[in-house]
Amino acid sequence: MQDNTKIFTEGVRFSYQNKVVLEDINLSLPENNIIAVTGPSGTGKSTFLSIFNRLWEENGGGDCEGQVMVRFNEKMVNIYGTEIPVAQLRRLIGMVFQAPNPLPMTVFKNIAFPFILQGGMKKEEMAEKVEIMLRRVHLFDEVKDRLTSDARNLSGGQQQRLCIARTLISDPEIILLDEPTSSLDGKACEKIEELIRELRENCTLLLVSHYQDQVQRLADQVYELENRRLRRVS
Amino acid sequence: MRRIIEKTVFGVSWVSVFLLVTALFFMLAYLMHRGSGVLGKGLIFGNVSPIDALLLKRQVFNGLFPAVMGTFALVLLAVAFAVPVGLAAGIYMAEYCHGWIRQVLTVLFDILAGLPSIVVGLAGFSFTIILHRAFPGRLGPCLLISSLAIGFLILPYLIRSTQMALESVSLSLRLTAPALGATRLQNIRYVLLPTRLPDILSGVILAIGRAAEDTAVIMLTGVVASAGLPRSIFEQFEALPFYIYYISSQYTNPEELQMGFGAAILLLTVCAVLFLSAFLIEQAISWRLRRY
Amino acid sequence: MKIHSGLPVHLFRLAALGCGFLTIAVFMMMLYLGWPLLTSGQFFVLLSQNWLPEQNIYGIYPMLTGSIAIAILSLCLSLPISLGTAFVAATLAPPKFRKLVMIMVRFMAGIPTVIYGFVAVFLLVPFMREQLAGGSGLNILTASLVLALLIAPTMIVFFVNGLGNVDKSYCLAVDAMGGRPIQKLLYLQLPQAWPTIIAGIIMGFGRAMGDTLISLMLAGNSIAVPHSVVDSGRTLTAHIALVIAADFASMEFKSIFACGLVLYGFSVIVVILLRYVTTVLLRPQS
Amino acid sequence: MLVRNIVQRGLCIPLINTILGETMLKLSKIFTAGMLCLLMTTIAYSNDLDAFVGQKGILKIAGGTAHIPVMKAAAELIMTSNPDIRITIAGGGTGVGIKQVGEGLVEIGNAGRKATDEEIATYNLSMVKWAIDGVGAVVNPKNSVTALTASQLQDIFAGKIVNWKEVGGEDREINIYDRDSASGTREVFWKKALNSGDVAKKANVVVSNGAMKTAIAGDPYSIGYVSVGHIDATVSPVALDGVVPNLENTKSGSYGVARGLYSLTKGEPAGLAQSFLDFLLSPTGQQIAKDKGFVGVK
Repeated sequence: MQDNTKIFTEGVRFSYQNKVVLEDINLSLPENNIIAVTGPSGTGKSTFLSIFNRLWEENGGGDCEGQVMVRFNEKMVNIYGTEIPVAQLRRLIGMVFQAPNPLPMTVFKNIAFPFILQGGMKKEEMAEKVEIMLRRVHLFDEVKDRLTSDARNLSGGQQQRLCIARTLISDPEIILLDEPTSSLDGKACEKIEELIRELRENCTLLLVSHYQDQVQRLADQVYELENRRLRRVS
Repeated sequence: MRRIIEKTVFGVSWVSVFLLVTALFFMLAYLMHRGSGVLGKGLIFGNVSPIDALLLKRQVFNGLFPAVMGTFALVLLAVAFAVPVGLAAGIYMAEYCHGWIRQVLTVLFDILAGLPSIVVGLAGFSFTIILHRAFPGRLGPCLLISSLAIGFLILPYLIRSTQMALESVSLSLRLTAPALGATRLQNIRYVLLPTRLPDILSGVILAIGRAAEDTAVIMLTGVVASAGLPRSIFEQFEALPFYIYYISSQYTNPEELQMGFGAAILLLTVCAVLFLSAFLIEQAISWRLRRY
Repeated sequence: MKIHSGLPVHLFRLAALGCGFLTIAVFMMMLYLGWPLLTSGQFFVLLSQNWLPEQNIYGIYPMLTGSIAIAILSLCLSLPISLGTAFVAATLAPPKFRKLVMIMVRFMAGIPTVIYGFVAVFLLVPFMREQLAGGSGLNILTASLVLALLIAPTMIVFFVNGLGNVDKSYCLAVDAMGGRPIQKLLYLQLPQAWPTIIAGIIMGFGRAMGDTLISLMLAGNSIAVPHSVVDSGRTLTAHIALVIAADFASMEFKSIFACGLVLYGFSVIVVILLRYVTTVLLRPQS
Repeated sequence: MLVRNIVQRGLCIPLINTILGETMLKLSKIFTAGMLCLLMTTIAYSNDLDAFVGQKGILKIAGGTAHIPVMKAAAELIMTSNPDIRITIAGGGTGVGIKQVGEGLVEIGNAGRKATDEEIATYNLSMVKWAIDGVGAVVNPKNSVTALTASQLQDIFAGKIVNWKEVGGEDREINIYDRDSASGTREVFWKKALNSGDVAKKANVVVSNGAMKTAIAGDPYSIGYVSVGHIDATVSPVALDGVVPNLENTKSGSYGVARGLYSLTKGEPAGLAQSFLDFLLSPTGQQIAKDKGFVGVK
């Protein structure tokens, strides 16, 4: 394990309703990299991502064995242990989904939602952070007049950038990206890719994608998921 | 041969629709024909001015005011009892309940939904007897017992509509808030309930309709022919559906019968309005679903 | 699963378990109050005896037959009409009209039972008396006709759901082959939807058995075992409503708990049948 | 109070009725029955209501359906004069009345028969009789049969005579209408007119005097029985052994199928219940009973 290792797994095996979906996952991923996972659809790529923010636990029927460690504050932490509460873990390891999933509330509230969940933050402070985040995802100029309108009225590309902003607002150290561009058109896709590249400055990104060209353009490391196992491609 | 069967089924089907429409039309037309004459403020307030009646300055004896207020109080209390419990149980069923407990509870709620209302009434009545034996002279059939029984009657509808509303939230929306660090409770509070509020609301409205129309339950638990306005939950009360039933068998003169028809139109209107609002809410939901 | 703590969750659980407990408590309460009858081993005798309070015989056999007769007859009357309407509302009619029919059906479901009964007392009963059955006009047929109308919406909604649940791609395939709606209905939708249709029938039967007011107002309430559809009859439900008036300590009064238990047991059977039909029979399709 | 009511409810009708007296009153009952409550208000002797001054609370009444119209009218007068008093009235029949008052569920239980010694002893009941009610067999006005002997009547209800032609009517089957077994009206008719004989099981059961009247009025080949006070143009009374059931014959005692209308309390009546029972026996209360078709006891 090197000093810049952000994510480390050993012997991870995931089964859903007693059927093994992933096994023998051994990874050591460096920080501030974009790590891409490719593979045919339905092979468990999304499941793979959900191991890192424990999101699979929300569905029931799944079971994860093995060790999953993440470096927080210069210390490797077992994310399934008691050291870190799930809620905090999910703020530190953000996730962007395949289809944009704005919550049924205003643009502003959507982005400030993690703060609302934590509570105890002043409205002005929130507004300030929301604006910073919107600028960071290059969305501010497009939506600055529509902060109080329903987020579901934005276009698909805008919605996805909104979702990224919402993830970024809790200063995550890792971002899980589950085919973030697959439901968007070319133009919107380009903007998201550009954004992902910028994010590498402060985050480690795990990108699931089945677009080979996108993977080529973005990734520092590429893995392929095949027969329930991960294989390093480049 | 196949052709003949096809044609017969086709014909019979359309005839059935026609029959149903005719039956409905005859029923409504007959009600309006017999009852429209008494519609007016006199039907509800008798010879007392509405303002005096509403301000409780004078009591209404020859109008439906006590029955209307009785039904109103009954529904309000029943909903106040049942909605919190029904929503809570629905949330529990949809979000927290797993395994054999879920199986057992589902069967129990199905049984509850299928219980004839007279059995619920009988249960309320038995409960009163038991209470009465335990505390002699304190409690008899009354508004409280009736509204508890009615609340019990509408519980399964509330549980089921809440449960179904929550379970119909799409997986991606369901996972959004947890991925941002929300606890299960926060997810329910900020995302699941607000998204599905219209469905839950229309379930509540339909439950209100059920509470307003039921006669068998209150018949055994505290409704009476004459009581005046309800002033305490420990008193007996009048109610519209029971009034209609009572008039149909006990009317002594044509005027009373006319009042019965008036009451029937009134109750039908209340239920129609409830139906319409539930329907409109559902339309709004499906319109929104189409949009997103 | 792991995040179960917190007061609200305890409250949710309390509510759900409380409701479940109450459902059982209702059964227990009736069992307790009807216990003297049950311990004397008379329960099954009660089910087979006549109602002759003057001779201290409190059998509920006539009411049992009355309930079953009225429920079956109303089901027979309602089934063709409900099926037909469901056919129209699911397939045969143009989409706009389908929606209209469904609105009407849902509205009918919202009409208070007492109003069906009230109108029938003044509209159907005289007609029955003067044109059809003679006598008082209060008989099993009258009650069944109105009950048929009452249970129709329940069944139609079930049927339409079942017919509509057939895979859209199959429907498109039939449409593409130039099949007319009636053919699509008979050869594709109906064979696929029959478990739901059975579920709807069970549901309708349950509602018919459980209804109180219609039979109380229209069936005549005689305590004889009915022999023809124009005989007067009394249902278990109406019997409870009529006898609740009597002496609390008497056997007469205790017998209504027997009625309550029978009705409760009947609801349980309906639920079990429904679960069987919807889970076991529907599984291959879905 | 009285003056205000007259002014508020219109002066003319009450005055005319007072002038034209009881015959007119009966006619007007058929034509303007809805106004009945107005009449009652005006004939109230205000001092009969004095007992209620200063009282408050709730009085629950249940039992015989025959009593309800009188109870309602009395309750309206009392509640109008003293809004602090609340009176609720439920039906249910004599059985319910006795049982509920005995169990303490209501303050006053109405019974259409004397409570048995056993009932009185079990519950420590006290009983007030405030009116007499005859129960007469009735048929549809179109029916030509207007008189029956007691044994004919018994045979008809027992199902031994099944056709009207056997008693001199048309060749049509007889439709029997009976009341449910909690009914006090049924009890007195069954005991005194049917001599506690069998009642055919195929009899239709209706739940009240009003329902009985509606049923008989609508069925040309029917026979049933109602309180004589309920007999009007819609049904025709059947003379029993030559005596027509009507108010006069009941009052004089020549028509024997009659019962007292009783109200029961648990123990000696007290408070509101006592005032209420006193009111029923007062001139105003007795007048209400007469207006509703019963024979007063005073």
